[in-house]
Amino acid sequence: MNSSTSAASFTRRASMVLRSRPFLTFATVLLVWAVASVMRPGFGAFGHLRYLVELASVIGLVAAGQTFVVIAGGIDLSIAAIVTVSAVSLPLLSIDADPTGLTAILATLVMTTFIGLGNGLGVAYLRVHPMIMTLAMATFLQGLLIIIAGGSAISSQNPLVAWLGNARPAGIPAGVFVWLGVSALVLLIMHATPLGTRIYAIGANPLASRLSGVPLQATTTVVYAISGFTAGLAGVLLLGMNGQGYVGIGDPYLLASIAAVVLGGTSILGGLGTYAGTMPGALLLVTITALITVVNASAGWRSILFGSLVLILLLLSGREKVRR
Amino acid sequence: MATDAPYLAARGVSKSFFGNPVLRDVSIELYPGRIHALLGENGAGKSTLINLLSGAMPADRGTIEIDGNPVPRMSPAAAQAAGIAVVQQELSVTGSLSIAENIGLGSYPRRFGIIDYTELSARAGAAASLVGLHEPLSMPVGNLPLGRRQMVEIAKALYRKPRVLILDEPTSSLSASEARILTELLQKLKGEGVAILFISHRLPEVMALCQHVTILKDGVRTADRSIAGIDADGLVRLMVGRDPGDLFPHWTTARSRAKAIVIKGFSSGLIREADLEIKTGEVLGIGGLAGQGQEDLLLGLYGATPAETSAAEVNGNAGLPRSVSQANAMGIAYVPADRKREGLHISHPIITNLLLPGFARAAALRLRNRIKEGEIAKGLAAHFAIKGDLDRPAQALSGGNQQKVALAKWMPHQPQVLLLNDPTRGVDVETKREIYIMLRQFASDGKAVVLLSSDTPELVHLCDRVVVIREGRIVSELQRADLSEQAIVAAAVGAEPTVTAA
Amino acid sequence: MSGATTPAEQAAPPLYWQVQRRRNGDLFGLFAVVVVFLAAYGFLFPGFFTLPGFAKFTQSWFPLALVAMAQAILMLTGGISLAIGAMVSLGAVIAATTMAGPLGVGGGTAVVALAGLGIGAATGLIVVKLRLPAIVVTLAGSFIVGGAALLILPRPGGAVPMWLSDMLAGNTPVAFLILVVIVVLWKIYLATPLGLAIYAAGENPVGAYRSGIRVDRVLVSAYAISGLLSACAGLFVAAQTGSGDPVIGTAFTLNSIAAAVLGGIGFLGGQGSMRGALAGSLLLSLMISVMFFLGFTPVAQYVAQGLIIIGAVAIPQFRRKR
Amino acid sequence: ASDASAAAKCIKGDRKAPFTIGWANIYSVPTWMKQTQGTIEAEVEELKKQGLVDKLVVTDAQGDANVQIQQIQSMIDSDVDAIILIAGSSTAPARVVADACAKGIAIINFDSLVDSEDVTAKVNTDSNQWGDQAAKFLINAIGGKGKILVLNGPAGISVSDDRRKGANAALAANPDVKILAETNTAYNVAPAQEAVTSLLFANPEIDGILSLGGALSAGAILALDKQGRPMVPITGENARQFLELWKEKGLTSWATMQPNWLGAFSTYIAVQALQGKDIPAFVKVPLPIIDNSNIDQYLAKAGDFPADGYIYSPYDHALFDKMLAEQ
Ligand SMILES: Nc1ncnc2c1ncn2[C@@H]1O[C@H](COP(=O)(O)OP(=O)(O)OP(=O)(O)O)[C@@H](O)[C@H]1O
Ligand SMILES: Nc1ncnc2c1ncn2[C@@H]1O[C@H](COP(=O)(O)OP(=O)(O)OP(=O)(O)O)[C@@H](O)[C@H]1O
Ligand SMILES: [Mg+2]
Ligand SMILES: [Mg+2]
Repeated sequence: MNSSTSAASFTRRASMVLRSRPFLTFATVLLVWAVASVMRPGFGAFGHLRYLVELASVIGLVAAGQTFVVIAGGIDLSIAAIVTVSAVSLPLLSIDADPTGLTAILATLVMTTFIGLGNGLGVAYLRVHPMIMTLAMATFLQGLLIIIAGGSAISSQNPLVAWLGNARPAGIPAGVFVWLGVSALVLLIMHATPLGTRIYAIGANPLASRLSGVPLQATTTVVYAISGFTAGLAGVLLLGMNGQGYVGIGDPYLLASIAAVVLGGTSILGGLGTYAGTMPGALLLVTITALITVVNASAGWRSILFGSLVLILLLLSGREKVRR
Repeated sequence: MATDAPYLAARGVSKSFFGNPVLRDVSIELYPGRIHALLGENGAGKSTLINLLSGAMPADRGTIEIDGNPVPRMSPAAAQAAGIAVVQQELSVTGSLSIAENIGLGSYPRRFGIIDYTELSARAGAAASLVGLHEPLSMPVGNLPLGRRQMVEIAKALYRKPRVLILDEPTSSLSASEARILTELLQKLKGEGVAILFISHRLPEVMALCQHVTILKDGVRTADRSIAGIDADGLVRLMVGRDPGDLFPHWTTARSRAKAIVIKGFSSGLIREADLEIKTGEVLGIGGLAGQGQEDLLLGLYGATPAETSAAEVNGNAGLPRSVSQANAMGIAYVPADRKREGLHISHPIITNLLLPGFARAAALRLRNRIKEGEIAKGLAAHFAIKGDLDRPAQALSGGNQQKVALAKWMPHQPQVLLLNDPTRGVDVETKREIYIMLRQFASDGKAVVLLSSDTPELVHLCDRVVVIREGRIVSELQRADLSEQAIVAAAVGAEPTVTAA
Repeated sequence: MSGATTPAEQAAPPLYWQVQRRRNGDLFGLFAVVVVFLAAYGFLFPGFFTLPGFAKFTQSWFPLALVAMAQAILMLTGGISLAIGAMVSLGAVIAATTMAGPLGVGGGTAVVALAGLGIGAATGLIVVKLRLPAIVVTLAGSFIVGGAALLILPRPGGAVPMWLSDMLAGNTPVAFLILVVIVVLWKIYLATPLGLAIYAAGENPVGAYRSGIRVDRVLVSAYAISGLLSACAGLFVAAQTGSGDPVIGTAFTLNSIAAAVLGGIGFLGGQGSMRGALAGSLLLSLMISVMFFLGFTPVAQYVAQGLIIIGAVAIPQFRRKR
Repeated sequence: ASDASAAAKCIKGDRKAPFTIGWANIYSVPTWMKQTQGTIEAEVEELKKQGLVDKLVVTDAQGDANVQIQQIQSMIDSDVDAIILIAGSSTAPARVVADACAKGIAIINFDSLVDSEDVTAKVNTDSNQWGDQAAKFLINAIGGKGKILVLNGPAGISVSDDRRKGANAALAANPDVKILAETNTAYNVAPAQEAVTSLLFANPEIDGILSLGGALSAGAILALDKQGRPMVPITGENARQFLELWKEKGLTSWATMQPNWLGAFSTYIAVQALQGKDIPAFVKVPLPIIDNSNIDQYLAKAGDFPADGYIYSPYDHALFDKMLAEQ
């Protein structure tokens, strides 16, 4: 009604957004893109940026679950193994009767969700430290992989998986649509449902949450199950993008997911943060990786450059935190 | 004593946080052999002033002087070197270290660069016995109840043999007997020429102990005078800026015959075989020395710690709640004593704190309605007089307002039984008065209120009935007519009612 | 060596030992599991009780014990390091490129130690002064340090003098004795104001600061010591193998975290003790040998390993609950 | 079964058939390793039937060279007769291997070799030759001049370094072949595809890709295909996915292999050595070559191999004996 106050509140909100960690991280990504495009013309080509976003969508999916877990005060070290299990076992779960391939995808996602659920039960009910529980789960899954890996003598050509990994409806990779869809859902759960609030609450102060009636164990369990689900989805996408799953396909995603979460401003101690920061965090990571790839230097120097860039960009996007 | 310069002084200091002024042009002077009171409402800036005096934070403007000489860059280490010791309001003890290691922290005796445990044992032991801390010195502080940790904190200050001793609400978590030990100790130190600055919300204590008073209101010094010739009402007037009413409300009992909770043979934690009936419309007090199992009784009733009972009924349902969610569903709410650790999510906005019990029981994936949430929260804030922007983190609230949030958050759920664990700990008089009125209001609305309190006058003036717990057992039940501080203390220490001096 | 222990003993009388005894209390469950595994190992492989058998086993455990300590120190301060593995690699390649050259073993050891201390302290300064999250700083650090290792030695190679290998990784338990010395040194460090303050600074930094502790200094020292221990683990690995490998340390990062957490070191700082971390690393190491002698297939090894790790944490929990 | 009185190196003491064989694997989860283990197990079954072997003890170091040392030590402690080894590092197990040799245990080291002379035999293809032949094929395929990418395996690993060094001579001899960029990644599809995609955008003109092993070539083809770039000559290894893509996209390619049956061969050699046969210190296995002339033979058998696995050439004892005789 009152235009001057609404304008004032708009500027206040706008300045809040502009100084927020997610925005700063996003701005950093754009800055790096701009600088890199000037220095290496091919880098800024639409096709390349599109590919970077497509790659980021895999990290983004894995990091979605990781963001939930970290906000809830835990950490999931089984993510890499879950991604691999998903990509490797999907062909084994295919049913010939279903030509679309949807059932195989659903079966895989149900399986990885149950793996996550197992993590959650261990953390919530056995009270095993999340690091230990998820590390042990990763070890179990390695055992499982020995059994199932290489068992697929017949490569199953799942049309839906192939479509997810390769199609570009409206010029945009299908994986990016999956990521956007999941992101919308994640942001909705995180910020617009009681479940999201409970997750923040148990991460910030589990004891106070329990005394406020928050179902601590149930919420913890759900969080790890979500992480299993998103890691499974990332595995499906990776399978599609590479045409073939293999053991070790998920390995790069453990540290990447943690890095994306923390680069995006979520506190590793839990209770604070948002997936809105993790998204540009994931973009930042793939961008740095691509940048390092096109630099002509020895492996040692490239590694040093990568580490230094992460550190410098952390300083840029993390400046807000320093000021406090 | 005859030095003209104060041992420690602040001259015209100001401090603001994120642009909010918390102290404006405040001066204070601490002289040897004098106990100086610093009073003010929650959030008046007392702790902040102390932080400036002890070098924990730099002042924006103004100077800190030691023995009349301005100190350009005050730091905790510099303060220590000058013989200034602080008992912080926020405990600075480390749970995993032993009592002795905590007491000596920051100034260990050394030999060849290594902590001299023999010497430490002797000196920390001496400091500990000064405050009546008789637990083994090797015990980790994490194993001690809150009140005892506070004593460690005080011993830590004494260990440094300070010239200036600053105590920020040292008594708020102490039992009566511990508080008495402290009072005697401070008198003795005063006699030895130590300059003492004492903060408390318990005015009788202040009146009995202090000679001089500085009063802050909204970060501005409103009084700096001798305490002689002023009474408690006068102090309150200076603190709140208007005439105080009675601290305790007048009330008539609203107790009905209906039973809210009945337990028989109840055991939980330290509590053994307790039988108890709680009626609707009553305020039931729970008294006793600190750490006798009072808290376990509340937590057991609340389903937060495992409890066993031979028979139980809660609001008409048979059996005790087995989890917190069940207790909430049965209409029980609990407000913990330790606000920061158990009561609130201090890094989260006030509004989510207020609404958390609602989120805890709502369907997990139903969409939130921010507008409705805002209305509920605003209503609660108005009813409980919680001021300011509700989107700030709860951290930004003063202790008393935090306590109000911890209480208010249960109100939308109309609990029939309120379990309150020391709800006025560290709360200023005005807020106390508000809380007292609310408690009686709850009772007259037909709720059952269980009030665990370390502040005996509260039990005397607010309760329909008080049970006293000693060594995990209910040893005495006092009706309103029989209530007096002596009676409660006598029951608490196990003396015969006639032998009131314990 | 007795010269090194004297000061700790002087600090000893009753209070010191009482404090130590109480710190053992919490770890009873884990210690029991470790003892069971030690007994099982001794039963399955009687050669364990001979000097060479004992020497060989402790040599396998030694580097993991060091990195577990390195990680535990940081976790006690409320930090963490993902660069431990890279530091081990760096220590190994420095040792393998310097010791056979003009610097000799003494000079090489000094370079390794300086690199460990220096990089550790630099990491600490970045974390503390710039207030950046330790987990990402050390993740970035792992790439930088790992890259440096590759620059120094692009492929496995280099050499460590034979006599050093024979001494550290021969048939005598020198590695075990060194571990004992390191533990004693750690106890002495913990008996200094700077060392003990790790607990205070980790659990309650604000309180520690207000108690007059220079928290920044405590943290940076902890990072430096952690770097030193990891680099020394690398030196040992190089000696054990006779040469250097620029990626030899990779697996130590996660293993060090697992050992520390298994040993009861908390994530939030100030919780746990070094003996726990050592017991955790010992369990991880024992597990490998015991499963071998039980004849487990790889699949069974993976499953059993997961179960043992969970069990060692969960079972003591349940015991406490009773 | 004869007394093993030291025809071959290391073997000492009273070692009589049936033998206990230890298989010190570095990591049993990857498909190449699993296939290799399959050939070892099949070989052991056969040797069991002949009464030569009674037990196969398998360890898995989970990729950690330090754990592998501990496991080899345990094998020494339990006195196995022979140890078959893929080393987790070319240097790390050197000492423990020497210890095993001193204890009279036969050590047969294949695939990833350890820098130590104290082994009974090393069995491997020649990594230098691999790089050399790959480079020569590619240079030839692009007509002696053009711009190429070089895809290496992980940095800091001897095998990837040896293959790369092997390519040097041929590249130096053809100065018109310009290396645009090099990468180091794990021998896997996904990281190769990511790296090549970025390099494609940074380098508009590419004439060939020198890929030195694993599934890197498959990743490169996927990158070219997905970005709509024309196919260029690519070298590679016998990964099934690569061979299938090669055929599907109609490439001119060349592949060699690290045959999985090196495992079976090593087992066979171990038993031969234990039986007192003389074994050369280095058993050089010739590199089988796959090119457009014989790729169909390999693809015909594709169904027998895992989809993410390697299609290896056929083998039998006759081949083993022949290779041993040729040394
Ligand atoms: N922080 C804690 N410290 C000690 N014990 C705890 C803690 N949290 C839970 N417990 C124990 O765990 C058990 C289960 O707790 P409770 O059922 O109240 O959890 P909840 O949050 O309601 O779980 P759910 O998800 O099943 O609803 C209780 O016996 C309680 O003693
Ligand atoms: N670190 C901080 N950051 C932001 N605001 C702060 C900080 N410390 C204190 N404040 C604010 O400064 C004001 C004064 O706080 P202070 O702790 O000095 O009050 P107090 O008089 O000690 O109150 P109480 O009686 O509750 O202890 C309060 O409004 C508080 O919210
Ligand atoms: Mg205060
Ligand atoms: Mg207060």
